[in-house]
Amino acid sequence: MRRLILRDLALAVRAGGGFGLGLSFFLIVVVLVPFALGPDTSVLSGIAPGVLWLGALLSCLLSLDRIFALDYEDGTLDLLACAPIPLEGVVIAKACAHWLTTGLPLTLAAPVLGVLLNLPVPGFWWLVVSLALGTPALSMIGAFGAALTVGIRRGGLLLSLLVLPLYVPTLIFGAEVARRGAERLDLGVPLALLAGVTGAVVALLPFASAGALRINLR
Amino acid sequence: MRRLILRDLALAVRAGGGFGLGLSFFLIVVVLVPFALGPDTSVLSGIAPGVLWLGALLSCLLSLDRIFALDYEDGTLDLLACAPIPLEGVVIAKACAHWLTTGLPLTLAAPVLGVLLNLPVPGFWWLVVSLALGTPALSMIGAFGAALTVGIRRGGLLLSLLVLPLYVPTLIFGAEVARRGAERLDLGVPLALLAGVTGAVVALLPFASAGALRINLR
Amino acid sequence: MMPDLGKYAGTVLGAYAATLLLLAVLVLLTWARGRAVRRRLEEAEAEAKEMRRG
Amino acid sequence: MALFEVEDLSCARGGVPVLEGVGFALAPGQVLVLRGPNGAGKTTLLRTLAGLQPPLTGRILPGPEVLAYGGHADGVKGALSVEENLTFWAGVFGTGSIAGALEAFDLKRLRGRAAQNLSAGQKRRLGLARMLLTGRPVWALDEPTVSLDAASVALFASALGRHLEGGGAALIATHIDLGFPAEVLDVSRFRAVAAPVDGLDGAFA
Amino acid sequence: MALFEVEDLSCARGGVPVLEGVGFALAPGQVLVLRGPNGAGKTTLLRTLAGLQPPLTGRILPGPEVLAYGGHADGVKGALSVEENLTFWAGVFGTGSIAGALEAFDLKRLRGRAAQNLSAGQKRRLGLARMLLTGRPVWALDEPTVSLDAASVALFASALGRHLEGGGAALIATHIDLGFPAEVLDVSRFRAVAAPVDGLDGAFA
Amino acid sequence: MSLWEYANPTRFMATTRRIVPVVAVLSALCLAVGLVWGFFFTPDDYRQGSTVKIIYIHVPSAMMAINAWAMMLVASLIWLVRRHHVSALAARAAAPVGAVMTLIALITGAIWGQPMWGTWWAWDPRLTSFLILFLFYLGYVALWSAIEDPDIAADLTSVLCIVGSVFAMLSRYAVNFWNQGLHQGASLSMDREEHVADVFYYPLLLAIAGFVLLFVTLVLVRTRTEIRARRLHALQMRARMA
Ligand code: HEM
Ligand SMILES: Nc1ncnc2c1ncn2[C@@H]1O[C@H](COP(=O)(O)OP(=O)(O)OP(=O)(O)O)[C@@H](O)[C@H]1O
Ligand SMILES: Nc1ncnc2c1ncn2[C@@H]1O[C@H](COP(=O)(O)OP(=O)(O)OP(=O)(O)O)[C@@H](O)[C@H]1O
Ligand SMILES: [Mg+2]
Ligand SMILES: [Mg+2]
Repeated sequence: MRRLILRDLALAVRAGGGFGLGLSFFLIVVVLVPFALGPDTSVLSGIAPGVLWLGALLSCLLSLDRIFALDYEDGTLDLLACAPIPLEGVVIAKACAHWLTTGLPLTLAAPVLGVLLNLPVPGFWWLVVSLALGTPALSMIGAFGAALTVGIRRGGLLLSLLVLPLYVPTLIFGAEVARRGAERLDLGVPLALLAGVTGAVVALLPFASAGALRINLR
Repeated sequence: MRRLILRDLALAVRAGGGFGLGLSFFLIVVVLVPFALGPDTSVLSGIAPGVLWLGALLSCLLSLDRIFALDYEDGTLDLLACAPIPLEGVVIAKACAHWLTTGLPLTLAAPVLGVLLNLPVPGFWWLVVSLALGTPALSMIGAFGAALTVGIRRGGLLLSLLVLPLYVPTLIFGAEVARRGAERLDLGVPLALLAGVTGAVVALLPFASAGALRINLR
Repeated sequence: MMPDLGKYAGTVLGAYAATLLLLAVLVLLTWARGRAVRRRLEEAEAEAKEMRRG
Repeated sequence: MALFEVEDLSCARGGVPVLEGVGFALAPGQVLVLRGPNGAGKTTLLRTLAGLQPPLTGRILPGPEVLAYGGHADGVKGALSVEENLTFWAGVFGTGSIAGALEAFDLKRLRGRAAQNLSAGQKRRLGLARMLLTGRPVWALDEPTVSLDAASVALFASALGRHLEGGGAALIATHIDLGFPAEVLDVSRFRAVAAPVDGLDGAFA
Repeated sequence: MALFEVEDLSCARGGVPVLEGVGFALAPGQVLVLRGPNGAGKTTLLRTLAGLQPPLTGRILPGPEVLAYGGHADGVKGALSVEENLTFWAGVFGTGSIAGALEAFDLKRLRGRAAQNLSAGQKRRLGLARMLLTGRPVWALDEPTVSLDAASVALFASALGRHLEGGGAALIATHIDLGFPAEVLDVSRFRAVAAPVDGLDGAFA
Repeated sequence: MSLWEYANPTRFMATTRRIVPVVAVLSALCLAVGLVWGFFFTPDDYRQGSTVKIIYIHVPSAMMAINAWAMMLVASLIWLVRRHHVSALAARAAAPVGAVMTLIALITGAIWGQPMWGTWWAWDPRLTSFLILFLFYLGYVALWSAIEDPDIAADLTSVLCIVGSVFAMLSRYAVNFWNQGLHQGASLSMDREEHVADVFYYPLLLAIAGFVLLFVTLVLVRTRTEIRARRLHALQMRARMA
């Protein structure tokens, strides 16, 4: 599993599909928002936490189809399924690699982009915390969606359609934490719920995803 | 060319990748926005035009990689390049088919989703007008990006990255028209600019796209 | 016959019309697909029988 | 009088010259078979002749517009039926009816079947039937008989025969025996000399 | 004593039974060549044996975990070097060094080359070298010699020979001659009778 | 005789051939009587005026929207555990019907909201969670139609249905939580304790029965179609192999 993560990281770095693209997409979405909504800073700073969360979620979404599809197309997934490691492990490793190449950079970059949107200062810390807690769930749910659609050619749009409704709880709690953080409100409950959702997702979805993969490899 | 458009429409309908998915994605993005920004209707109605424009742009973006990639993979693009129709015509037909399956349904669906975001009533009409004027440019620019990235495996993310900056002028003018329309302000200038951008894009980009295709087919 | 719907006539009638329209579309689509599939299946059965004989 | 003529052609693939000094002429009714080991450059040559990539040097007369190219991939849309696929191409090339093409490759029975439900050989037949709809005199085919069984190869041979009788010509790249006699051009003869990369300019040759 | 045994196996592809009643046993040192026309079900059988799809009926002894599967696709990552590709698989299967595999398929000179810059034959050699790293006794190979030239086929034959001498066995699906004698199993013998789909239940068989 | 025998396609077809007309007629009857009664012969509510008549379509469709998903969940579980093809196909058949029911509930609710709340749409937890349910329906239907192999499609959609159900519940709580802190006027929330008077109650019951029977009819007919389509697919595959 460690090997699989390392290999995926190496592939992401070499192929240039990893860090850079997701981050740039995040940057562009955040930059586009003022163009779409108008440059009024007071409006922007009010919605900044939500916009950053949405942007992170969308850039996460766009890289999901790479999780399994490339390995499926070149036959690696078949070979991994025959290898002496459980498919659940493969799923976890893949989701982990996806998080390291997408969720983690997004989390680290979010405060910088927060400046662009006039995010109130106390919000920075909680934005990072909420993203750090929430993005693993995004990667894991995404891996589940990718496992469901791995056999479908150009299934990217379908994948988004399946995954986005599943993102709702994470998004609500995550954005709530970030928003309350920015407004210095009490945020213990949503933080606990966010952590709970992430924990449950990471604990249970690998099994469903491995099942979906097995079905798709038939 | 008419044949090519008809064929692409037939393919979109049969393969189920056309109308439905783009529209659903649009719906989901619009639904996710309040989750991220909070349910306060007065805030939402203020940013509704911009959000709808962004949502339309993103759902357009997600279907771009289908414009040429499927035809490239199964060799049809090679054959079309040898056929007695100019490659510029192929590009226009493809962009046209993309608009018919994406831009047009989005334009028609936008007012319905406007209801969800409490878009002020006078905004409905101008939202539709601005989308009707702007989405052809989105499809054409998207076809250009798709032509640039057609040879790249899973080039979806790169494509988004290339295309998004090109979308900025259209987005600015389009969202401005929709916003001013919603607020009953004067909108002659942005409307003229939006039409100008679309006209210029539709007139000039087919040549650039055909050039990019020729290079990619080598 | 028509009850007096007061100032909400548009609302109520709109709701009923939309519902009946959607239900009608659903029933029609169900029926049409059922018919199409049944016809295609009959064709396929005939073809299969012919193949077995010939 | 040659229907199609190539003089001193060189072509490159991925930036590296692959073939040099290729020259031949095709008379009406002539078939030329291109041979050579894997990677010799047959596909590259055919794509250059079809106008899909520019030659490095040399001349192609009268030009790519007399050529009908059929590559490794068939350009068949799985979601469309056999008939719809052929009608589309007939429309693009402005040649009328598809009945002859259906007939020639025994696709009549399959005309309503979605192309994705065809077996590999049937799909290949569909790809070859497309050649008849181009109405062009010179066929340039890359491995046309791959995955065809003997009966289908015979169908192809007779379709090709009629095309030649009608004054056409053909250029066929293949590793396997086509089942009929034809002139052979060994592509490896024209292999580009891997010129030593001299100085910095050499890298941009 | 059989290393690997299959009894009365049937397997399906895309919901349709393809093979029925397949049975054979592999002793250590034995090679069994699967033959049969296109679409006979060789790939389906190998995938079933490798545990990638469940059999409809029948038993596979001792189970998929003694099998090393090498399919049509090589599972090679173009962006990684030859050495990195092999090291990854050696790690997954927990078998130590890759030196032997590099040696056996003459990949030493290519070890630092990115796999996407390999020719088709070299890439195939890389895929076969992976088999040595699985450390499993039974190799199940699908068309291993496709796109290999004569010298590489000989390399494969000798690697296979050493594997057999070490008490291994192999199951090879191929259309072409492997260049060494081996027992043949004609898969088309087991072709599932296209049971007429009788009544509605038949549709779900 | 075990209930599972009806999972045999032939038996299912034979039984439902007789049942479908009966259920169809019954549902038409209940719907007609319930809706006509409700529409023509009930008084206006003192607060809501004539808009109260919308209740006869709004509430039944809202109930069916949820019940259809529950039925799909049960059918998916049966398929995954016992591999009865009919139940997988029944789940597939129910999805579009459920989606339309959800849509009807949403549309009638929105139309109703305009005079009652002064807005077509508010991000009220109940409305929001219905919107999310609609999204789940869309995804489920899209996944079914994207996969060619029918067994694989049945397996994958069943997995999606189960995981989706869990997430749908989770979303419900999330949405409830999300809107809690907001000063939403009390008039906006639907008071569950508010009793419906008897005059409205009986026609409502009839309408509900009508919607249930309509759902059953449609699902049975669509399941029959799916079974036939499945046989058609099998015949075509055999023909392709032969
Ligand atoms: C799009 C908007 C709406 C949606 C999705 C929606 C959804 C629902 C749901 C799920 C139920 C529960 C049905 C059940 O299981 O008993 C319900 C009941 C009901 N709704 Fe709505 N509703 C909407 C708008 C409205 C509006 C605007 C009104 C009127 C002011 C309204 C009035 C009622 C009433 C009176 C009930 C019955 C309450 C009961 O008996 O428990 N709804 N609606
Ligand atoms: N995309 C590419 N980039 C760089 N080199 C390439 C590329 N594609 C092919 N080549 C190289 O160009 C040369 C010619 O390839 P070509 O496909 O023309 O050979 P071919 O004779 O058609 O072979 P085959 O018999 O396998 O079809 C080969 O040596 C190959 O390695
Ligand atoms: N995805 C699929 N869906 C339905 N049927 C399939 C699918 N893939 C293959 N088949 C059918 O299953 C049968 C067995 O295919 P299989 O790939 O096992 O044949 P094979 O013996 O390996 O052929 P080849 O020599 O071409 O490799 C064929 O008749 C084929 O048409
Ligand atoms: Mg070639
Ligand atoms: Mg095979």
